[in-house]
Amino acid sequence: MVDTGKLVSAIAEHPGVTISSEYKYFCSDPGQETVKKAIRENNLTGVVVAACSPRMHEQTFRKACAEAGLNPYMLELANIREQCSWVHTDKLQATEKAIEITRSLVEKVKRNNDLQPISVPVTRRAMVIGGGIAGVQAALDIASAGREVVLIEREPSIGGHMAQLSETFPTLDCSQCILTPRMVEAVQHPNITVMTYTEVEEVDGYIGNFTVRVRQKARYVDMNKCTGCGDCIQKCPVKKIPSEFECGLGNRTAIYTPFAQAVPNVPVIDRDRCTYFKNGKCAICKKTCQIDSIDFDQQDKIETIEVGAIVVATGFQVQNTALYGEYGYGRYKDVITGLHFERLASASGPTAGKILRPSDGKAPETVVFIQCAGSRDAAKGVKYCSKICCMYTAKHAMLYAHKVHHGNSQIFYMDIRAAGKGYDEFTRRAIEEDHAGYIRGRVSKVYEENGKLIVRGVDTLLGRPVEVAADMVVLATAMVPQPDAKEFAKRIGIGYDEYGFYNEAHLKLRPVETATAGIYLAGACQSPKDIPDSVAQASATAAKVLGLFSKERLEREPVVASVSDATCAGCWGCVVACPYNAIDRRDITDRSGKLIKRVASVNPGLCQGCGTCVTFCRSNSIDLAGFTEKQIFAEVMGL
Amino acid sequence: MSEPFEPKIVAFVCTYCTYAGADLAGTSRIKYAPNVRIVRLPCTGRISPMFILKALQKGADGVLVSGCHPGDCHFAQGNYHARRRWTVFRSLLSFTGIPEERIKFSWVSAAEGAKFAELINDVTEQIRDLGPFEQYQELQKVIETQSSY
Amino acid sequence: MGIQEQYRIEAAELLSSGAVKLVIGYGQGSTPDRRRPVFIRSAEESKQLLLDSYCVANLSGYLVPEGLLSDGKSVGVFLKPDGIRSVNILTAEAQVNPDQVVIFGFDIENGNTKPLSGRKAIDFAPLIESMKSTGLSPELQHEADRLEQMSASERFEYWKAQFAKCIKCYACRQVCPMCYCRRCIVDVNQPQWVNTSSHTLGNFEWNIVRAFHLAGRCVACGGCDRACPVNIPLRLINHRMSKEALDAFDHFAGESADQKPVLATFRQDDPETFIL
Amino acid sequence: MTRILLHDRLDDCLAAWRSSGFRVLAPTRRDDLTRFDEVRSAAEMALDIIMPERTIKDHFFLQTEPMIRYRIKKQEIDTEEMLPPEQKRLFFGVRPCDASGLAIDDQLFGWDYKDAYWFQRRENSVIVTIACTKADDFCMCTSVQLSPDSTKGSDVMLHPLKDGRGWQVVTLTDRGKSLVDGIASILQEGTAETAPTASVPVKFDVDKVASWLADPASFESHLWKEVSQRCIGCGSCTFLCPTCHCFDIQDEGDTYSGIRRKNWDSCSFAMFTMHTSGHNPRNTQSTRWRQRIMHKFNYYRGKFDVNSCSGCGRCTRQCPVDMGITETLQVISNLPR
Repeated sequence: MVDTGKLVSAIAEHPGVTISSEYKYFCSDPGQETVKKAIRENNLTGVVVAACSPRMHEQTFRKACAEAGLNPYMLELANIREQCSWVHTDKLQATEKAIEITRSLVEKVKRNNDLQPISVPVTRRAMVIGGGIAGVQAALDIASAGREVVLIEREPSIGGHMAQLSETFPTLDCSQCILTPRMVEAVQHPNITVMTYTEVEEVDGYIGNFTVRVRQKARYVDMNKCTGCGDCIQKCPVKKIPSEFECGLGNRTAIYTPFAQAVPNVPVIDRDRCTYFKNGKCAICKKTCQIDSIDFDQQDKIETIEVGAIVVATGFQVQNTALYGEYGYGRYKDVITGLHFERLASASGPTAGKILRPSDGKAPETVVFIQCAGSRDAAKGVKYCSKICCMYTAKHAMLYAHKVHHGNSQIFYMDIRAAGKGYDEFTRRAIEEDHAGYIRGRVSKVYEENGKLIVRGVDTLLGRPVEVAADMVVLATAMVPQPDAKEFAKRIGIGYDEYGFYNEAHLKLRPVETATAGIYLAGACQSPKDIPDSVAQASATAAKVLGLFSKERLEREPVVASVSDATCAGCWGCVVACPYNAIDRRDITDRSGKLIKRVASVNPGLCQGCGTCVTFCRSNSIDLAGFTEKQIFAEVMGL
Repeated sequence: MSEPFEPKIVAFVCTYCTYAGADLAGTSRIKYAPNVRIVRLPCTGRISPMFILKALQKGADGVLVSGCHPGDCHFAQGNYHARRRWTVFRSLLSFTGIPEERIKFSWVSAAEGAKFAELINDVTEQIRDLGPFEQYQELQKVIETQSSY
Repeated sequence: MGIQEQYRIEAAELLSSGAVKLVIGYGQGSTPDRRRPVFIRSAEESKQLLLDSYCVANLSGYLVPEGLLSDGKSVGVFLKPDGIRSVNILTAEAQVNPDQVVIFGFDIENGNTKPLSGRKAIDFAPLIESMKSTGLSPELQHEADRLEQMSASERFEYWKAQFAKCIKCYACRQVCPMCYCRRCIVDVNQPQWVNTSSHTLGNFEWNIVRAFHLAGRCVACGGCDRACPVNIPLRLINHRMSKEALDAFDHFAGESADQKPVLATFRQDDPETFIL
Repeated sequence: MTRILLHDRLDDCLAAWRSSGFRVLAPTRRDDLTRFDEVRSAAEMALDIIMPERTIKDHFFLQTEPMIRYRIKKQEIDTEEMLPPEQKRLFFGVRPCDASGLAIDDQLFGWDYKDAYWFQRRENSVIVTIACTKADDFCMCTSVQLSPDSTKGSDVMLHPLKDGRGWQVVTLTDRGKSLVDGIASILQEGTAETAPTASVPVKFDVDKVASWLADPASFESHLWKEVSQRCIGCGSCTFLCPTCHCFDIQDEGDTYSGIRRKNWDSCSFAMFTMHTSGHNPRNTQSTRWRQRIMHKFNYYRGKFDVNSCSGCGRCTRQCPVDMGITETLQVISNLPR
């Protein structure tokens, strides 16, 4: 549809054009040779190939330019095929359009600059933040491929939520049985440094070159000496502290390990509860310890660690059930959350795996499970589905049936979402083999009457109200971000959604990367996930990290922004606008070190080249290589 | 008989979505009006209001700005920033009498080749109906006169 | 004691104690009803300070020149609520350190001046919050409504006539506290985005760019409008931009010192009524 | 015996002048601005104002003047010179200060070469001035050795009559004489008492100012900083000045063609003296203000023996921060000897 002869002669007449010629397939080897020859023979300073889309052959011709000694970025492609000859029917108009497009790109290419790929060194050591199953998996995968990993966990032990679980769906294998070997493997791995009871304070730098400041909180127990004998824990006189790990269903001492299989198996002293720290007396633990590993003078330790990549695997928390006044949580001891139920069902739990009521220690005859307690409820601030509750509620009903044989379980649900390998079969089993009663509908109220918990709801399938007199009510509470998720995201420089779940760079195509190059996501910090999903994502993340670590230097397209120091007004609008936190403030000082001004400064390691900052800048002090203001102006003026 | 008016339209598009959508229209051989000239940018976030003004100065009868759908930006946020700027800039142009109908904004994804073709046809027809943007082009002519105001 | 006398005394005290190095206020102008900016550096000079209903200029722009605040010393400044909002924006945009700005707040109501209590911009937060709903003066509102009701082509002719008058003296820019850029986009010549010639086309471009750069930042002090030697009703355009920022993004310029720039932020659910 | 033009015959004059090929411009109030613009009837004129906000300089030294049209070809550039149209113009109701401004700028534009744009327009224009009977606080013609009825730069001077019926007509140049002769039948012969001219107090001693400025020590005086403290660096004083004449040359166009233009520029702008290197010899507003005063009352005077100021007072009248030349010159004038 394009009269190429006419195009060639029109372009030949364009100001500044040295040679204008035609070839059937420029992208073929002989075609590329023609381009290279033209560059060499005419000492060309720019090339416009009027052919197909740059999305197709930009790299081909850039390579050809480079081989002919021309900077590869001195090339533009005029798209006269996909966007012209293939889509128009009038030859005259199509030709005119082709001429205009080509001219305008000749004007652009005249203003192109020699660009060099950006190359940054890569510190081939990763930091994994969060020692739950996702963090442990990512750390093991990276370490097993031969790279160093620093695994940071803020609790005294790694393990995360998975360590609290009884059995796992859909196989009903014991959670700790499959988790603890991995925890041990991590702590013993020669390439992994596990730092527990440690928090990340600050992240500086950019992909390949992060500096992370961490605070290792004082444990008051010498990690190097302690053998984990547990004598101190036995002797500690402060025994009635509700255990966090047991969700308050059991107690712990002031010097404690969160759970028996803790890794590392070194206790910490709860400074706020310890009698010695309160009044300087007691110190029984110190006296008990035969190897003198108790050190009351220990201080927090600040360390800075250089890493090239960061995996964020900070997990989730269970929604604050106080939001559910109508279900009586907090008022009735026997209204508990799913996580409580896990502890009751766990062989290592406070009841040694027996399902007993917290109020009187009796086995409940009837248990009501309420699904979507919080999830899919905009009024409670959680519009999303927590994804795991349908499955674990079915599991709970099964475990209950297995442990209390005559027990009756009733499950209020909105939908049963059991998509996953073996998941639907699992819920069917709960119904068909373990006789879980599923009632489709919401519960409006739970109240106590004659020693029973009356669960009043509605069965929407039958269209009638239902009342169940239960001995125990289990709420499948929503999975929500960690309480400090947003604050933490700001500290390390990644984005988060309205809830506080961390944003991936692209929901579909870059699901494990964040918008900040070099920081990756694994597990439920990104969105509610079950164990298989968390582990899969952790391994995917490890693959990304290992990809980054495959070379000593990272090379990137030089399409990045830069700031004109002389004209920058220092309003920091660009800093706010940048989706990648790639813009920093930089001091300009005179020879004596006196501050002259502060200007914005783009970190080419972080900049992804979107150009949002350029458009924001009122004084026109930022520009984007490859799409500079001059180039685009010329392109428009050349149309 | 006079020639039918062929509007001149300049489009500023992002390379990841709309430009790719236009390529898809091409590879699918969907035919559309030849009146639009595309300027390719990395992201809608890079599209400055100045571009629109310069296109008008160059004699465009209409301008089209297009990028990825909200949530689909390759650069995560560029189109959200762009949308705010467009909202403000569009109302500014409208207030100064530059008709809203001449400055079009759209979301076209890399998969929407057909939408792209349809969009170009619709925009071309709408601008054709509006006729040449003589009011603005007149300003360009006045530049050349030597008389004082 | 009137507010003028009260502020003279306070200015003198702050200057003699060294709490501020300078007080920027209003003094007698070249005719009885003119007030001009004055720069008071000693207690004795504070007698020159006047405060009455002629004191309408927004003096916050004088805080910005390079070097004024770089010694860390404080400066006193007479400000109406619009000026206090400017200080908030200048703070948000890192152009001033609010700790160095001591505010002599006042407002004019029915031709009378009244003091506003507070010293730092943050003290006036409730007042500024309450201004969010205040609009244009009746006359300007009438003119704005008239313009909105015009057809696009009538509006174009209106602004063409107005912009044709523009001589590109940049008084609008220079008087504006928000126009602190060391180099304005109109002075960028590689490339020349805005035609510097003051023909109507170049004037259109300049005035559009100016208004765009003030979107969500203009505090409606009216300085540009008063400064314009050829009487272009710039306030109308600025107001249109402010209205857009408020209606579409709930952004009231200068509401607080930690406000983010309206065009550097977004919400995923920002309104979009016009995108095809 | 003198000749008198009655107000109610002004329309007849206009018709006569227009039919003899003149484009007649007079003070108007249009689009909320007073300025010289083409008029077709006396009713369109705003003759009751002290002076229009804008000067007649605008019509001789255009705020943006096309000079050359160029077309860029493959190898060469075609150019075509653009000159003002040959159009006879009559400016009616000019104030003596504005007319004087033209005469002052004639010196500059005719100095080392004749500026074609200026002089072609000057030669095609007749200036009919009306002596001032009112002045405001900003008028200062008498301070710069001019007066409310100075004839400098005018071709015809009209003195308002005391009874307010019209003007006494005085021709000053051949051009003015031929203009008046063309409307002889419309004029009355007779005598009538003219209204007293406005009283404009002398505000400073311009000779004293000039000698202070000429003293090299004054260049570094602390005074400059003090008087310019509130200057915001806009160009309104220069652009409203009947004598300011600085310009910039700009090429404007697209890839293929464009126009080289002469645009007003202002010594108040920070960009005015900005070097490509980024260095700016006048990098503060006080140095720019000093330049403006020095230029008008020292350099220009030294070169052409006339102040580059005709005392219209617009620089102060329209200054956004109530500054202006008058105040600075008063400060200088009041310095102890």
